[in-house]
Amino acid sequence: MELSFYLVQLLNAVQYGFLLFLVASGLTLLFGIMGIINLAHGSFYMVGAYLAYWLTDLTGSFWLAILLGLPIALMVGYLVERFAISFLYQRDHLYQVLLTFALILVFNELQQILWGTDVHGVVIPEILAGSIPLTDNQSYPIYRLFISAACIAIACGMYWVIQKTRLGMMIRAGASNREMVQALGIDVNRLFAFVFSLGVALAAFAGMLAAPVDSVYPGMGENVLIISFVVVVIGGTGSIKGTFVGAMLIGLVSTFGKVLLPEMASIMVYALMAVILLWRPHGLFGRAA
Amino acid sequence: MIDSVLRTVRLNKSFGGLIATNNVTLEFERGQVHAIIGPNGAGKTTLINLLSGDLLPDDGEILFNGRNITNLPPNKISQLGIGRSYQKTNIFAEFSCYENCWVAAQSRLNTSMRFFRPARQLKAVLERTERALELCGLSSRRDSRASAMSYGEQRQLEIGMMLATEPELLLLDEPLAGMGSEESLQVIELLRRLAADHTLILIEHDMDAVFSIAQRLTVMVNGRVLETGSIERIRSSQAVQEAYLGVAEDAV
Amino acid sequence: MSALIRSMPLLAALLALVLFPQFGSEYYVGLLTRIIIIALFALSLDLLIGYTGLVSFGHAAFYGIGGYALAIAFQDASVIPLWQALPLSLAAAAFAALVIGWISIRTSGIYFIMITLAMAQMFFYFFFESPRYGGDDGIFLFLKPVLMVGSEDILKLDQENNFYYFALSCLVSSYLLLVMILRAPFGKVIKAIKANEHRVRALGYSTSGYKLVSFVIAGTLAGLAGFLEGAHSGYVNPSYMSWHESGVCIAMVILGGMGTLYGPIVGAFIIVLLQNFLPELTEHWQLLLGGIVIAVVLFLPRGATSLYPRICDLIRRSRRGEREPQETADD
Amino acid sequence: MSEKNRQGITRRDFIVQGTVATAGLAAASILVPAPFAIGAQAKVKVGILLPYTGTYAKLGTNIRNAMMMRFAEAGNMLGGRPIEFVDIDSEAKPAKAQQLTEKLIKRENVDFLVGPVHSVVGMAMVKMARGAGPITVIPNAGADQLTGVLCAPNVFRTSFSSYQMGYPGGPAMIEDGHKRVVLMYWNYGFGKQVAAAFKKSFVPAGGTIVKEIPTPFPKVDFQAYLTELAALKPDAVYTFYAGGGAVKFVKDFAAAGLKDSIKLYGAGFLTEGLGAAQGDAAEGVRTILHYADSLENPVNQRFRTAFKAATGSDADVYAVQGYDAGELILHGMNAVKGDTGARAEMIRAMETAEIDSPRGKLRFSASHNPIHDIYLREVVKGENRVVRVAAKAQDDPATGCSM
Repeated sequence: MELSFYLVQLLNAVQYGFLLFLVASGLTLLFGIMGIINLAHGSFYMVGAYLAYWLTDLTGSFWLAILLGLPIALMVGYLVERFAISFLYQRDHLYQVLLTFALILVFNELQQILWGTDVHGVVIPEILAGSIPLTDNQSYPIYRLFISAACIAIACGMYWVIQKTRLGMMIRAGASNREMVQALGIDVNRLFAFVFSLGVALAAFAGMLAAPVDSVYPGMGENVLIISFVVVVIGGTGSIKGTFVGAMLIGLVSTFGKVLLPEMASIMVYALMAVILLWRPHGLFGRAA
Repeated sequence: MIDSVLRTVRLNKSFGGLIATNNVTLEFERGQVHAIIGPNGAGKTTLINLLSGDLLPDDGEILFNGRNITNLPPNKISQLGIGRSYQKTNIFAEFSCYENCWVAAQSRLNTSMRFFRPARQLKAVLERTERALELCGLSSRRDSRASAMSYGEQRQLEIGMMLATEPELLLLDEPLAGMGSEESLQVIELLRRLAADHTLILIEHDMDAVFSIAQRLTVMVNGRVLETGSIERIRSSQAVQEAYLGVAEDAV
Repeated sequence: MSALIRSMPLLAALLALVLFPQFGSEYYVGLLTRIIIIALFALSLDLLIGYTGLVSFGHAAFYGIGGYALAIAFQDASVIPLWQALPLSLAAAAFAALVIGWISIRTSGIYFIMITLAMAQMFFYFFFESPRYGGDDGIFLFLKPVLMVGSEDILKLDQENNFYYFALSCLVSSYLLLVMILRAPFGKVIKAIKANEHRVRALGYSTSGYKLVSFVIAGTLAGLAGFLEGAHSGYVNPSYMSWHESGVCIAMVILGGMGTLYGPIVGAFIIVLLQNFLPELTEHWQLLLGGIVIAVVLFLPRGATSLYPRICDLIRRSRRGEREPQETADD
Repeated sequence: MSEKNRQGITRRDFIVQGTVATAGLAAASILVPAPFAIGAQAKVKVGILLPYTGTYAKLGTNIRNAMMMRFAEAGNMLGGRPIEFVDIDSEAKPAKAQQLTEKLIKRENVDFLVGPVHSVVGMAMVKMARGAGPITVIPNAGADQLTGVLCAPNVFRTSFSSYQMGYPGGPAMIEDGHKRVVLMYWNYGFGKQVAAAFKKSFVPAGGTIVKEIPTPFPKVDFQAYLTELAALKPDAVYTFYAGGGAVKFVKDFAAAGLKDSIKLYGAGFLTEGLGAAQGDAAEGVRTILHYADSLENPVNQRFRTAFKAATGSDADVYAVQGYDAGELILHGMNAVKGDTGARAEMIRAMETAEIDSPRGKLRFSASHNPIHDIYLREVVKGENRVVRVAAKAQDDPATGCSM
């Protein structure tokens, strides 16, 4: 294969990495910073995709669908936090695993009740519908570039919020020491409810953006769930930089794994994670607890 | 030349930008009670954590009976004969008082990977457990659940667990913290008894207690050793007077 | 004496299980056999999460390996000798647990959860994508293991009732084995590790060794369960080791009550029976199942079996018409 | 719910009817074996094991609804006896297949067993049912083994074998003028069998397989593989993908700009029932299947109208297979006038049945696999239109079947 082939594959890898980061960004907020294991993250991704499909169908505009869908996702997140997650902050991770595992079942059924079992597609909005020629017979959809751009924007935005703003400071402080923050007069309950909703909204946003390139189908969330955990763990919890690097690494390993070692492709990402955790038990950028 | 059981050489540890121990070089004499005093944040607990292996020093050396133990994990250090108690009560809350000591005593077996003999049959462990219970004065509370015991008793149990490992050197991090005067007296009495055949390194804020049992003192301030030596020497030290003791006595 | 009284419900339950095939139809004996196998699987996980404090999210790997070892070795055999097949399955599961455990116990907390998950996923995909071991089609076994004495198969596992008793005896012996282990010094140490690992290290224990041994024991018992399931259903496939399976196993342990040996067994009964009968109530039965699990997590974190002492207590109090002293020094 | 229909055969109703009976039975049969009634008026029990949750939910629903519709057309009587349904959600989970089959066979003592969609579930199911079990009709699962190694007198299939999905593709592509072809498929049992069957006809006919690219099932990120495909520059690509994966593949293929230089072919599931989700991306894609919505025969037109009226949704190949499963059972029961005891006679009637299916003429092979025409179809304006008959009366070699 010639060089251009590998360059295109590199582009694919980076693009896949961006997509992974988009999905994992909400998870890193919940899992990495708040310390909550949320197995239902994939379900929220699915909720986003279905919202995009449903609202685009209803309003006729993908952009309007995102605009309307995000508040709905925030609301879903808020309700889940208030009525379930908020009881578990002080408990062992085990209970979070189990509760969010049960949430997957609940969301899967709700999705079927609300939207049935068909496979749906969302049409790419007109202005992003074109593509750019890459090689003599392959071209690259503009919409994928748009996803990458959105992903960079979210990465920068999150980094800025967490590292530079008062809200970010409260989140980081609240995660490491609840009592302390409470003593400073911050309402931790409201803070955590807000952050959780934000995490859910990010997952849903990822689902919405992915809907036009992916298809919208029952159980779609579970395809991204485990891999986004791998991304966050490789990067090291609590580090947005780590999540970003983790996403890129997985993008590279998985893409080139498919090309160079096709029969090992699925195993490779997990092997990578095991090796990284053996080398650094808290991930690439994680700190010891 | 003193007979030192433990020696530290230029021990350094910092957390981020904060220097917790700064070039600490100390010698602890065999058979003596050596107290480390100093204001909060002076680096006393960090020093104990370094000695017990709970923390690894950035650089410097720790020698126990002439052996370099600087980078050993806590379990190895414990096995060599250094026991420690914690400032915050650190016991197995759901275990009975007896079981707490017994787990500690069992750690001295060559192997505890025994699966099929009921634990209570191991005689040596049993004896060690009893001795520890008796020493720390909790024989009568042996079947109580640890979490149901009074704070003072839990502190005693903390010491009892350490004793059950039959250490040669005891590291005690504020054994009297939070105790009533009655309980304090009991523990001081216990420490005095232990001093007969152990070396004790003790962090304590209660100056009366310190002066009543310690033979040697080290004063730490801001991670540094300000002064070290006999009680008389510390009492007469100008630097200590200024930096620490005067203030402490005013406060009492 | 009080120990005897306390174990009365257990003995009664065992008696009921022993007598069941005399009354139950073949279908229900088969169903109960499956529950017993799953209960053994959950029981093995409880050693990790309930006693050692290791939240493994990849326990299904060993369950699957136990089944696959049997299926791979004997898929074309004309006879499956139990004395070869069973040790092989156990050894395979134990070896896998040793390797996975050795890697995983260096981490802790959420990292441990995720790395065990990752390791199980590797096994899942290995079997899923390997053409040699049937891929996602899995492997069929057309024979049951036999235990020959002379020319006579003394187990006759092809009869449902016999398999039932075989599985039940495996469960009971595993249960007794764990009782013994937990009473032994080793058991005390792992319980202490769960309570406060740091303190255990300070007392001079090399805790990773204990955790590893516990991991291997749990993995081996899960392998036994996998062996039984493979032999019982005559079929193994990669979904045995999917992360769903691990998740359901955790659900059983907690639903029943972790940190007790009977809890996971009760949990297995609850989950399998719910999975079996809820679909007859409604098409959207998973909504109900999810709701039940959520309710237990929120309101009954110590599991269904934690209700029993509470109920006993209530009955006793109402009978005596007096209040019990608050502080009781039970274990 | 979308599956409401006017003849009142909603899933809810089956469930309720089924439940009253089964709940009572459950209570009684824990200790006492279920009583088995015989007589003309005793109900015929039809056990259904199909997925109603998860990825295959739509398939299961359509199969069941179409079969119910066929029974309803016959007055809900089989050989003069009323029908009782026992309907179980298979969840398409292989691990549960055996347990659920056991429930239908041993606890419910069903006379007929219909299912499943998923091949692996099918193997576990057939393994239990073959021989002494109930008469079994498979309305979808395509694994070759089901009417191959696992074939049995009491097991029938109204759908297809993987072989029939792959084999006719080879000559069809050669005839279209494509000789250098890449094979892409989901790397699991069914996908592999389809690919193998394709090769079996394509290579001897003078075609060249440039490369085989198996992709991990059920993953849907195809980008890296499409780049590889582009670099290989074949005439065409033959694929096997279904459901969400098929939608994603067709869209990604189009988005990568490959439609102009590489012709996309596949087993029928690539475009079947997915028109709305795939949109323009599917235009011009050619597939091989034993059915097409636009087939011009009166049975098909009547069937499609009736199905739409009954369920509110459009019929697809799965519905056809379910409809024919109903027809086959009806045929067998009518032949013995409802006497399920006349098993050999009923089986003989079923294996010699010639059904006027919406797909065209349908017969059965000695291994009880369908023999039917295979069509080459092309997506035109969102509809799968028949280009020509790719294989007349396509049979299956039934490898390993001895009956």
